[in-house]
Amino acid sequence: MKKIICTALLMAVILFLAVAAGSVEKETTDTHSLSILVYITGVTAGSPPYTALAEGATEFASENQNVTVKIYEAGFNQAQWEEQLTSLVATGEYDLVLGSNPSLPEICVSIGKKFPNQKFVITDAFMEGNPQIRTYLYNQYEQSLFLGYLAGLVTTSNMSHANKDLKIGFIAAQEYPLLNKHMVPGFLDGARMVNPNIEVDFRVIGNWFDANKAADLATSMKNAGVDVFAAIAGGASQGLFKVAKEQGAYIVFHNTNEYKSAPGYVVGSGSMEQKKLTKEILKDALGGNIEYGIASIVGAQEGYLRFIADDPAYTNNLPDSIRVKFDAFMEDIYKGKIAYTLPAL
Amino acid sequence: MMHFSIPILHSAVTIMTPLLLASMGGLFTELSGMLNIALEGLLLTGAFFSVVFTYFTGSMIAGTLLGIGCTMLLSAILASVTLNLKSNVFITGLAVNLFASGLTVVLSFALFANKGVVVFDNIRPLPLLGTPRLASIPILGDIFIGHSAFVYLSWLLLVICYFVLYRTPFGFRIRATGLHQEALSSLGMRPNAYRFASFLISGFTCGLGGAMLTLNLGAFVPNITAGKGWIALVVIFLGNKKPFGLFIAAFIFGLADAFSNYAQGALNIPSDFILAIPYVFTLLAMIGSSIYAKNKGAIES
Amino acid sequence: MLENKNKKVLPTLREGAGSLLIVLIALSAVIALSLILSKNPGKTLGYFFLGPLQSRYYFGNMLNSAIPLIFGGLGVSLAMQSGNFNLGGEGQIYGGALITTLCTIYFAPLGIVGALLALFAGASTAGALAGFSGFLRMKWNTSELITSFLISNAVLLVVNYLIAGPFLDPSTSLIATRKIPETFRLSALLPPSNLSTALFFALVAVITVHIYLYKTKSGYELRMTGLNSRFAKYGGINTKKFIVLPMFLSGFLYGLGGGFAIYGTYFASIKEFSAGMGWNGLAVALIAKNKPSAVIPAALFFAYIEAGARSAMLHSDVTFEIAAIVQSIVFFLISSEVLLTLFEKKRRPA
Amino acid sequence: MELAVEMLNITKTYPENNLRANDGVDFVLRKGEILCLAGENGAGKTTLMKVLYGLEDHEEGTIKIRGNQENISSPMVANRLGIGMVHQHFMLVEDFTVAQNVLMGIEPRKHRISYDLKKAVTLVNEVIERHHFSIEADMVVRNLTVGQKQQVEIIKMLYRDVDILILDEPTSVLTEQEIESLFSTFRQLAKRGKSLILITHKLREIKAISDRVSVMRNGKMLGTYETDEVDERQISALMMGKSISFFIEHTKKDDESRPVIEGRKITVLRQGQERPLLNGLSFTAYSKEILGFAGVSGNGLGVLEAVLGGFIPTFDGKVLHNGKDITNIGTALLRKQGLAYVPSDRLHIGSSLKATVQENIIVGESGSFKKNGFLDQKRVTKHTNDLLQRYSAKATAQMPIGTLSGGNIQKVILAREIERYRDYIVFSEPTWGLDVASSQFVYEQIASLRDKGAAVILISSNLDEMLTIADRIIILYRGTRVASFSGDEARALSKEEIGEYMLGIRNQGDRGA
Repeated sequence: MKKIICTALLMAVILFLAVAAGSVEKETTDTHSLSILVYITGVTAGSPPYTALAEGATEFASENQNVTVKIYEAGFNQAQWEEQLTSLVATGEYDLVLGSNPSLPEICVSIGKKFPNQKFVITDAFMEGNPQIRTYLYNQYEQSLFLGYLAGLVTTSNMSHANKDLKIGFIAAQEYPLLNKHMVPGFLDGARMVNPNIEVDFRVIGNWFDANKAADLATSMKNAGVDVFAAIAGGASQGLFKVAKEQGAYIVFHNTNEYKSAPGYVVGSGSMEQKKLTKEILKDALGGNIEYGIASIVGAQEGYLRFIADDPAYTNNLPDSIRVKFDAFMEDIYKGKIAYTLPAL
Repeated sequence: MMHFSIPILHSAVTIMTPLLLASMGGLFTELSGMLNIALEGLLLTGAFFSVVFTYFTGSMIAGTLLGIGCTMLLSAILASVTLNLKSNVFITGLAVNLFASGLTVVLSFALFANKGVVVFDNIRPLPLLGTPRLASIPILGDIFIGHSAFVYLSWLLLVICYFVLYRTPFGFRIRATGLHQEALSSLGMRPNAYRFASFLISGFTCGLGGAMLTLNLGAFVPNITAGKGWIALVVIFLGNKKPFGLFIAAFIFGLADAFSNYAQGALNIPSDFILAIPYVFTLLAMIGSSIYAKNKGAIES
Repeated sequence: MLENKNKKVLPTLREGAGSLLIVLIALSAVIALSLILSKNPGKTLGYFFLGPLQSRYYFGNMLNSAIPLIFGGLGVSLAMQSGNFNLGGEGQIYGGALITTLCTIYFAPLGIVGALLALFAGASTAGALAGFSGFLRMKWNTSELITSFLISNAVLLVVNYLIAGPFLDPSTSLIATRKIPETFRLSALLPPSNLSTALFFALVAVITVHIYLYKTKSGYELRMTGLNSRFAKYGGINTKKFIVLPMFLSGFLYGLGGGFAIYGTYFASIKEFSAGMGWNGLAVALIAKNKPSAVIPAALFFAYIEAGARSAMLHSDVTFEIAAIVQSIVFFLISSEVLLTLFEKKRRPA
Repeated sequence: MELAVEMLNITKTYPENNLRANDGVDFVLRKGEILCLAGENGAGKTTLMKVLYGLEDHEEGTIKIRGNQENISSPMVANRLGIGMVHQHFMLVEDFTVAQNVLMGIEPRKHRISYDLKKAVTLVNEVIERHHFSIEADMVVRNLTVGQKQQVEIIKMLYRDVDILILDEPTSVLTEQEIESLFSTFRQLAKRGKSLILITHKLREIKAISDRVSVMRNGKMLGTYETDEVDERQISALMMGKSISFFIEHTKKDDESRPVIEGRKITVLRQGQERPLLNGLSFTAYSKEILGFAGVSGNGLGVLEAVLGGFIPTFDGKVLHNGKDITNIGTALLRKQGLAYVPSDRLHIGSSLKATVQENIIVGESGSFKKNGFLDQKRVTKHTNDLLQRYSAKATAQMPIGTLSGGNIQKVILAREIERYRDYIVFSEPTWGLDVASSQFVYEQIASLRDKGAAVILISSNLDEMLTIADRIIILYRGTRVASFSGDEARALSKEEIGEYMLGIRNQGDRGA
């Protein structure tokens, strides 16, 4: 009985405090400056697109005095994102929320209903028609396509760790629509432009952190004849680097320069120009030039996806014959000369 | 058959090693009468500190030893809270798991300003051991030769573990602690001293097992243990609380995991189902062994 | 009578003092961590302690995050009172929530009956998962602690597959099932926070479990089985039933927790939305020492620490994981008899 | 005369119940003597000895060993001073061998670290042979009889070369023959200069073995006497403050007696062992009769109890209740069919120590306290208080039963079981550990049940108890029925003769019951 009374009292006190505190609303910030929230749907470390997003925003803020940036790492639990972002938006401290994740626009729609003045710019996502949201979708099919083409060249080559099996590998932390519908098919399509008989061995770790499992998977795939790998695996990618270094296998990496992670084995790195895009977005935002409600797809032609060919590792790791073919292919990609149909998401 | 089963078996040996190490320490606590569910947290602690100290000292051996030291320190805290403050070992065990998962991230944030992956470039890969002559033994050589020192160390420790438990006064007293602690206390020995020692041993083997997980990669990833401590607990039960039972149980799990890794490439089944194989397989093994035990056991109540 | 009352009050006071000490130690841990880790400890601390109470929004969310903890805490308490361990809360919440979501969509034409059926179906599925562990223990004495954990791990993966595969809502880029119809969503209590009327259902669940355990024959038999199963068997209680039933009810409550999370907060089964809820429910039950009435303050305390850490992370420069450290310290202390007996010199022999 | 132990003005208070277990006790043990420390349950004997052995601390008083004042803070210290104690409950690891148990803590080593298991067996066998014990060092304790386990406990102390040996109720589970051989061991030990303290409340044993007897009551030492100079009546009077002897009237089975419980060729097997635990046991328990099952523990009494209680299944044979087959239907159904049963293990089976008294009272009967589907707490409390009063148990309904004394716990169990009895009731070791007054109370209850028409099955290894109240006695040896007597026949025999049946030396053949 005593306990119940105590509990009731405690709850009453907390309720009172809450109501009292809730009545003091925050005042809105000055409109001449720009306050940005970079909402990371995960953690920056080990995730190059997020790192680039955060760096781009911080650099922009250091270049412009009246811009402030708060980086918020939300962790991997999707279900908590909406709640967290709502609470951040609820502070009213941010003029603009910047994020990068396919599922963010949806969350922003429902948050936007509660806070109609809040603006969102989301990259790596696609949504049209919401007056609070501007999206940019990276053409990941395209990046996978050219990385796949390179993988195809390598697996059919006589490089020291390449074998006769027409097999390339793709290790993913978890399955999600963009991965299943753009990246893996793009990777395969690219490889088949080299040799239509190439197969992709696609395997899933189950989480973003079990690097040892990734290593075991990579070993198993190598035993199954895979000689070139791609990975979208977050921190668990470390396992793939280890296997490549120890057992000899090639890696083409998405989105970021990873030549140094397994020197001699990472034969190609794509680059997602997230930092560039971020700075451009913020420049527009500061100038008030963002058109909300619009969605664009950005790729190699627009300059937001790139293959990192200027790293010495690229030149050192690949024989001339392959580089000549691939450079020509990339030339066509940049010019938009390679024909493909973008699969629906 | 051979062409794919040998790599699976080879990989099973690697996968089972951290499980075997953690379960050996857990066996000591279990036999001393304490259910040690903190294995997961201890493994994680060992994983973090080993790689961090290897980075700072530049020596893998020094780093591993310091990492083991930190893990033993945590297990000593666990033991003293549990034994001296008479806390429920289940709660304190969960507390250690929670503490380890928080501490590793908080420290990596404080030390490296990074709470994701910490890659240590100066850490070389673990050397793989084995002489060509041994490796050339058909089948067995392919499966058991060419692993890192941790694997062979775990086998050596398993033999030591058996020897300590069944061939030394210390082992007899640890087992007596779990079986009938008054038998010790009435002769003037302190059962809690033996429990404390068991916790320290848990800390030692988990520190070593954790070190294997990160030194293997030269990097720390939060939550890199991915439930291995819990599986180690399952291994203890599945291994019927016998040292060599642990070996078989850990191998069963390693095999199931290695098979699931293989099966993802070979079978056209959704990956989630295949990832569930080790759990389902272990569950079936648990049920099987308990049916066996029940049929074997005395009717007497 | 008066003497009797004194006897009851004194231990309560002592226990209260013990709890106060634990809270004080936990608070000093927060202060210490902030001083070490934060460049601006004052600000960090301010947000840690007052953040959750700062606005209706934060406060509502804190209460909301306590709801699944209450259900989970009740579930674990029930199992533990009967002498069983349920380590499978993670899978049970997740599985229960998925079944509830799917059934709600499927039964939508039935109206409120459909909603009740869906909740029941989801909770029963979760109950069956836990009950199966109980069955294994009853039949072959397989450790339910281990099997419930293993089953849960397998179920998590299967549910992941179902959400991302056959039941994926193609119209959204979230990895989630379709949302339940608007009419079935519980109304919000403290908008814009996530708090919904699910809170009342949680309170009803606490009262129901309390009454069941302490005021009914079945609850009495369950507790007797847990306190001493040989005695219970000797007394003519069907102890086998009280291996399976409490595990089932435990899973059932976890499943209800999942169901109400869908009805009140998420409206769809989002991939891995329930990660951590099962473990936290277990933690709450342990703090509450398996007493249903104590589950509420325990869940609130747990939710408060998490909300505080989140608030400190949002507004200051510490990471969220300090919550885990503080919670673990509370854990370390909560069950130590010594703290309770600091205030009573004389101790009973074990 | 040389003194082995002097304890002066020892005072020890248990804080939890503020009980002064020892109140200014003086105690002296001479070298080479056998001294019985006598007193009823709760007189403070065991506490005094635990103080001497370092298991309990004490607030006041001094202890001198062989004339030197010592601070005995732990059993380790006591061992070093040559004091050993054999506890009433065995402190043995069942899975270990005799040698491993005996040498716990002082194991012989090989190469300094490993346990020399062979040498351990040799060392312990030497001691066993020297003292003519009937066990071997490499036997696993689990497979030993109670008497043999007792020997292991004593060997443990002898090996440690103690010269002051404390034994807490050493004979409580032994047969006459085993007691006799134990006593001859004691005499030999005393002859070699060892000093022995026997805690006991059995008058006959005091007379048989001791040189002197110290009597305690209510935490106080009443005095120490040369055994030759006092008779049993005097000791008894000192122990109890008043003289009590059991008096139970025996009635002849009359024509109205009818069979209630029948056992037909009950056989219980243990897997992996050839010898059955119960071997074709047949019996009939009639109404208005107390049917006793006697035997040395380990010979099937416990198994019979478990079969009647529904805890273990039979392999073969039948149990009938009023002609209806109730074989292997399980405890819950047996309870429904009318089983009332006071188990031997009252702390682990007969009661739930953490539960309240009233929760203990209503077990199995909770269904009859329902109101609107809920338990009617008020009625439960009232019923409990009623019973507590009628059975004069010192307790309240709401307190955990674990806080009660052993006698009061047994009263609560008796109250519950007698209250629910319909036509038969099973008592197993009903007075184990109880003092004389409580035992008398139990016997009266049993007799009055019999007089009301109950079929009473009494399972007991206490031969005195059997002879006091049983109307008919069946003796079990190795799970087989070896003899049966009417109560009068049995009382006409000497205890030694009955003991020979219990030890399997004599066998009546099957005479039918």
